[in-house]
Amino acid sequence: MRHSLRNLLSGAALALLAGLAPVTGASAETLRYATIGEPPSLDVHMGTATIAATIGQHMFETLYAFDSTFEPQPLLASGEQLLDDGRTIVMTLRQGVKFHNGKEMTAEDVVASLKRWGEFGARGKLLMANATSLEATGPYEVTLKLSEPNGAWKSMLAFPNGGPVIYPSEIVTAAAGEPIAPENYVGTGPFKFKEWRGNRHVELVKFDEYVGVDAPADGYAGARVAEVDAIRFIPVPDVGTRVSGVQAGDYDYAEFISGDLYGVLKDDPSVKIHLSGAPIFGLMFMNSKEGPLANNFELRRAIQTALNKEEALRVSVGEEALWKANGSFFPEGNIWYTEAGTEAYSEGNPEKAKEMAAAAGYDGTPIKLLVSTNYKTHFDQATVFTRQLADAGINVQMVVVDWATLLKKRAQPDQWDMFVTHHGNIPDPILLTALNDSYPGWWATEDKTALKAKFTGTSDLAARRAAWSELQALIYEQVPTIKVGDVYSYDIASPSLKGMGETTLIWPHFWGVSK
Amino acid sequence: MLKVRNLVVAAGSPSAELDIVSDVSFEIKRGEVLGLVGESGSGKSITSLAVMGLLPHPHIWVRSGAIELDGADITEEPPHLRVERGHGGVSMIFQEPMTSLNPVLRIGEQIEEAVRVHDGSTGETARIRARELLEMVRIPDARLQLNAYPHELSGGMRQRVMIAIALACRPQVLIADEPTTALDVTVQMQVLSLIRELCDAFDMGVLFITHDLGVVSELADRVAVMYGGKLAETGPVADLFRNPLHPYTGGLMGCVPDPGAGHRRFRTIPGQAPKPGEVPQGCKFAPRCDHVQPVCRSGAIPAVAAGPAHAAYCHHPLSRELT
Amino acid sequence: MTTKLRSFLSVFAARPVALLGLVYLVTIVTVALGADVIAPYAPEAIEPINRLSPPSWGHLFGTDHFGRDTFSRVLHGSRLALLIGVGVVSFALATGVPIGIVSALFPRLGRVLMRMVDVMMAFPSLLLALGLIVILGQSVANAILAIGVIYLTTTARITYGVTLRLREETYVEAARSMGASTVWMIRRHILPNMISPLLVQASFVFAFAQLGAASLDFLGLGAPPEIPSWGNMLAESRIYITRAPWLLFYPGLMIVLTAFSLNLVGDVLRDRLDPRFREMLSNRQRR
Amino acid sequence: MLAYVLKRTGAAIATLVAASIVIFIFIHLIPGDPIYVMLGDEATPEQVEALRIRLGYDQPIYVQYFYWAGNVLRGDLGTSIFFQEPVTLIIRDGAETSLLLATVTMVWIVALGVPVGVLAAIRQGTWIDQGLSGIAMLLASIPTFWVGLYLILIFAANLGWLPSSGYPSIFEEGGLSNLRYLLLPSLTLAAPNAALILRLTRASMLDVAKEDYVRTARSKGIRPYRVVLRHILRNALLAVVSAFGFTFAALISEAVVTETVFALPGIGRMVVQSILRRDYPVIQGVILVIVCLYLVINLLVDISYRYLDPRVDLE
Repeated sequence: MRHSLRNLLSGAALALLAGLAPVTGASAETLRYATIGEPPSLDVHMGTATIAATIGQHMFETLYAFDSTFEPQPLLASGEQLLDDGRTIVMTLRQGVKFHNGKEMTAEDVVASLKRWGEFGARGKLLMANATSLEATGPYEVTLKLSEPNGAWKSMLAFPNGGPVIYPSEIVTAAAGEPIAPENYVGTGPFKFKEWRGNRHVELVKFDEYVGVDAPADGYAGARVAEVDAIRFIPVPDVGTRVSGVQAGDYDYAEFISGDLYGVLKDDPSVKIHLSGAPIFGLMFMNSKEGPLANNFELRRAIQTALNKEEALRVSVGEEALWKANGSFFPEGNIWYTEAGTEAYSEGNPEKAKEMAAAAGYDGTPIKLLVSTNYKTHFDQATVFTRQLADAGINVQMVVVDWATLLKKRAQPDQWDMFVTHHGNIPDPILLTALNDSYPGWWATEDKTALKAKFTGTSDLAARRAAWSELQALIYEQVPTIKVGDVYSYDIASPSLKGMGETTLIWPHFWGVSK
Repeated sequence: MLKVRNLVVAAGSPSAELDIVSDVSFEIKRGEVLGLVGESGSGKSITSLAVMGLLPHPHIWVRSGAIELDGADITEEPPHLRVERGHGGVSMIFQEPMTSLNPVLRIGEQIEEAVRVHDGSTGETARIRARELLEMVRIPDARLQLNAYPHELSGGMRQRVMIAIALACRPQVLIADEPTTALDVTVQMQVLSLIRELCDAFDMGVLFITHDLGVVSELADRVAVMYGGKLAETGPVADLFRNPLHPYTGGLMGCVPDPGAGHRRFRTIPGQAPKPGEVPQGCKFAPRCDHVQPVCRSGAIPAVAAGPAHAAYCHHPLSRELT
Repeated sequence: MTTKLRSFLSVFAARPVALLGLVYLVTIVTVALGADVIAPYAPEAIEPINRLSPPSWGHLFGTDHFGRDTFSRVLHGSRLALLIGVGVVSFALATGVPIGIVSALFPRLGRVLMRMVDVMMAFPSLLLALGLIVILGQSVANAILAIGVIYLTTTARITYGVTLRLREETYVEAARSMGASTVWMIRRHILPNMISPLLVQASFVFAFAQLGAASLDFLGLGAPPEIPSWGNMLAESRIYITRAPWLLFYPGLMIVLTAFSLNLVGDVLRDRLDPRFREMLSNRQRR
Repeated sequence: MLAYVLKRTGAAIATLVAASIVIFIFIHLIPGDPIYVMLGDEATPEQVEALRIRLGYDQPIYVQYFYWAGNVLRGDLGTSIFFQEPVTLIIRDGAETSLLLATVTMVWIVALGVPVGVLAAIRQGTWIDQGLSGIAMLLASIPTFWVGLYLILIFAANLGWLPSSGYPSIFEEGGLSNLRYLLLPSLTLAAPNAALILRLTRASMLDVAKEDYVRTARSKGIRPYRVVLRHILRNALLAVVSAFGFTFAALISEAVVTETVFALPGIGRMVVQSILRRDYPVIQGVILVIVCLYLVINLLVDISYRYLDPRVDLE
């Protein structure tokens, strides 16, 4: 009797201790990833949100994937043949790949997915607009025919942001132009969808029947092995909270840490820094349709001349290791890197700008600069630019709105003259928003159209690079948009995570990672 | 029994204090009703609260003098200490029956609370005693009323409940501070006669505070008249009414409709009672007195006596029948 | 006038801390008026090389991530703090008082009006303010409006209660029976008696408006971010809490001191002017 | 009693209908368009139009209202545009955090505000009273997020005693120990509210202490602590209880700032984020629920007076 009482008491004490002990919440097998916000949808075809790509790549796979040198390698595909000068692409698929619902992936699924992507997807038209046919030419063979050769086809099929991930055919057919609902998040990746609880988390769990590529992991290519049982993506919008959360062990990984914390965090043993290998760059678009800037390239160049990008980058990013005042739209070392036109990139010369503006007939008309506070860097850069332009006698009025309002307003040409946004890393210049004639700003001069045709009309790399050089020079001449500079974001991780690379390529991935 | 000697009550802060009752002495014996009379602001209520040990500390306090009950000094003791030390012989009923009962507690609970403290009884015993007390103060359906809330009773009934609570404290002296002012005339008489009956039945002393000399003449055995925080005159009720010494007493009586006179004399005292702090030097009544002389305005006031128990503080008493 | 002022000040003499609060408020008003002269730098002057430098003789409160002088920005911020306070109080009084008086004097209309006030009170106040700002757009005027609406309801309720009581009071009844016009009654009897409770209410609304504005700023929906307000300074610098704690400390301190001083002064006024409204006020004050 | 509850419920429903119309109109006045947010950067005008028709946003606003109200009556608050999930589910998820946070905060408020207010009142005028009242006023003057940020800095980042942010459900792994995630947020939120309750309790105690019946109680010779507890506090709390109700209701929405600082998945932050995303159904649903909660609490407070104060007659 006494004995059992003692047992009971010690049991209760243990339970109490267990309850009070600072456990990290979930078991060691759940990896906790603190995200900056929530994805709008995880249907990768439809949106280009970074967060959707980050989460989505664990569930959904593309036919090709970039290796660590950004060269596309087969993933769901096993190889391809180019016929007819590159106008016909015959891709063979890996056999025995299972969807999360147990079904085997076949050419039918690939065709349905690529068709939906081509018709409704965020980035699909760039490739599929020129497609004359897309067919399953065998259970594991897909043939794509293009009217023109497209040198960027493989990069486009490998780029998972807004990219052609493969869903089961019945799901894509049913969804058509609407976003796929969470219960139909079925892919072929090493993790499968478990639940999405609004404001709380998205949880993926290990897919036991995953069939991967039989090759060492390299970048996004090669084998994808799920080492943890589950990954939880938890929205933590406050950066300070994300940092202290990793320091305290509440999260294993936290994305988008503010540049100003870099100096402190790089010496902090409780966190490990992962720099992004692919810079994001700020862009300030000009309205080519309406307003004082519409066709006044001289005034645009005056604005360009007034700006000192280094100041803007220093203020908005801070730590010098995290930014680079690079005028080229691609980082140095990238095959698309060129210095064409970049001498005008960051002159920061108010006197010269004043003269140029006067010569352009600028009469002090207020220039409306649309900017959102949802992105601190946007706002910081806009603040610096407004100040610099004021020094050059150019009257800029900031119109500060939230991001949703900005998206709506920028579609209306009479609402703005300039707006600030940013651009993610892309594998091919064709994906640059500025090259899209219908992107707000609506830059569609004859010069542009001619050069763009030259650029896309060939699959010869050297010819395409030359054309891109001219295009970049034209951007500095007609100034449809102004590049602010390269910003290298960084994430932090718990030092106990094993298997993470030193830098992330574009989006961090957690196959091959254990804790 | 209850003796108050040279009581001085001060108000304000220690740095700026002010005597609001000064040098008041009186005595109440068993079975005797002492009427304490004065206009509002004369210090009679403060005196009664001092006797009860209920002065609102720290704003008002007894500066000197003594209050003794059966020889024990209870001056500095609040009621709960008196109970603890066995001096709990004074209880009190207040002017406002409407607000003097706790609105959220049943009548029974409020009486039992007092019973428990003073009898040490609990539970059913306390409840029975509470019912007896209600019956004693002539409340019909006593058993039922125990469960009533104060707002369910009329003013007269509530004052009876207050008396029951006071009786529950088994008092030797009952202080009644203008207990009938707020009541209807008919109810007033019932309550007054109840108090007189209980005084006789329990052989209690009663300190009856009022501004109404008429009530005093009916009820009291002896009278003390206060003016400006001081005693003006004390004496047996018959002597005082027959032969008032202090001009103020005379004035008060002038305010009483005299049923004996052929015409209604209704004289008022000119002027107003002094506010504390504005009291004049010398006799405080001097500014309003018909008989005022220069000597009244300074120095100490002599006591004059017109019998063994009848005295006043005045330079120029109304009556020459002095001893 | 001087005797009135003296009696006003004498209230504070007994409460030295409240006197300090009053002195602080007078200082803030002076600073706000003279910010251009007193501030060593223009509040928007950027100096990226000197960003995030700690407090020094050159920059008393350090600099922010633009290299702007925090001291100068804090000084300029007092302008917006006062503007918001005065704006919110004026709005609440200008709308709440007429609604309250009219409701009390014309019971039929009053039932409808007070019902509407009830509906407004049922709305979560901060969310109501946020919603208004998103609808109207971000500007100082709209921030004032959004916070003012919250206190419109409390002011209307208080005015309603006071007017009802005054209306019952005999002298007002008497005035009415003598054929006095409603306007005369409002001007002669109701408004003068309303000053004390409204003055007290105003000082608290002023204080709570500071906190409300700071909350809106912090959520990024208050004063436009290019305006140096204390709340915006806090919102912008929260990520530097470890790196540059002074950025968070000084603007926060100013908010606390301002709200605290206003509360102290309001407390003294309340004790002095009308203890009856104590409960009413403390019951209804909500950010 | 029943008649009273029915009458009050009727009035509450009228308020709710009025509020729902106001909410609906307000929300549709918000500039910006959920469809742009949904479809992202590069949607074509045809896509936008198609989705607008599918969601019914092409209908006149009163048609949209009746459609929505009809669904609400059937217990269907609609589907989130952003999450593609029923609003009721989203609210249920957020409600756990919000209600628990409000409850824990309320415990702090009552546990700190009332006893300390009583202490200040019975020591009225002493340095204890002045000190406590001064601290209370200071706490009521500090912006909550400022307190929150410093609490995180001290207790989470520097000392590492408590989690800095987030809140896993108590129904998940960790169970009730997950409540520790709410410790700092609840303290942050409690500080100014406890200060208000403290001041109210103190003022109310002092008011009641002047009542005649307190003097009666003293005259009976009962002990001072009993006078305070049974006679003063009990009556003083009558004034405080209605403030408890208001405070609890206000905590749900006031928590927005605290939820943002501590990254808590509560309904307050849900509303703010939904406003930014123009997720109309979620905003409408959550605000409707909050208004409903406010009305229910109001009703409960009034009914509770029936039991607390015998003078109140509900008929």
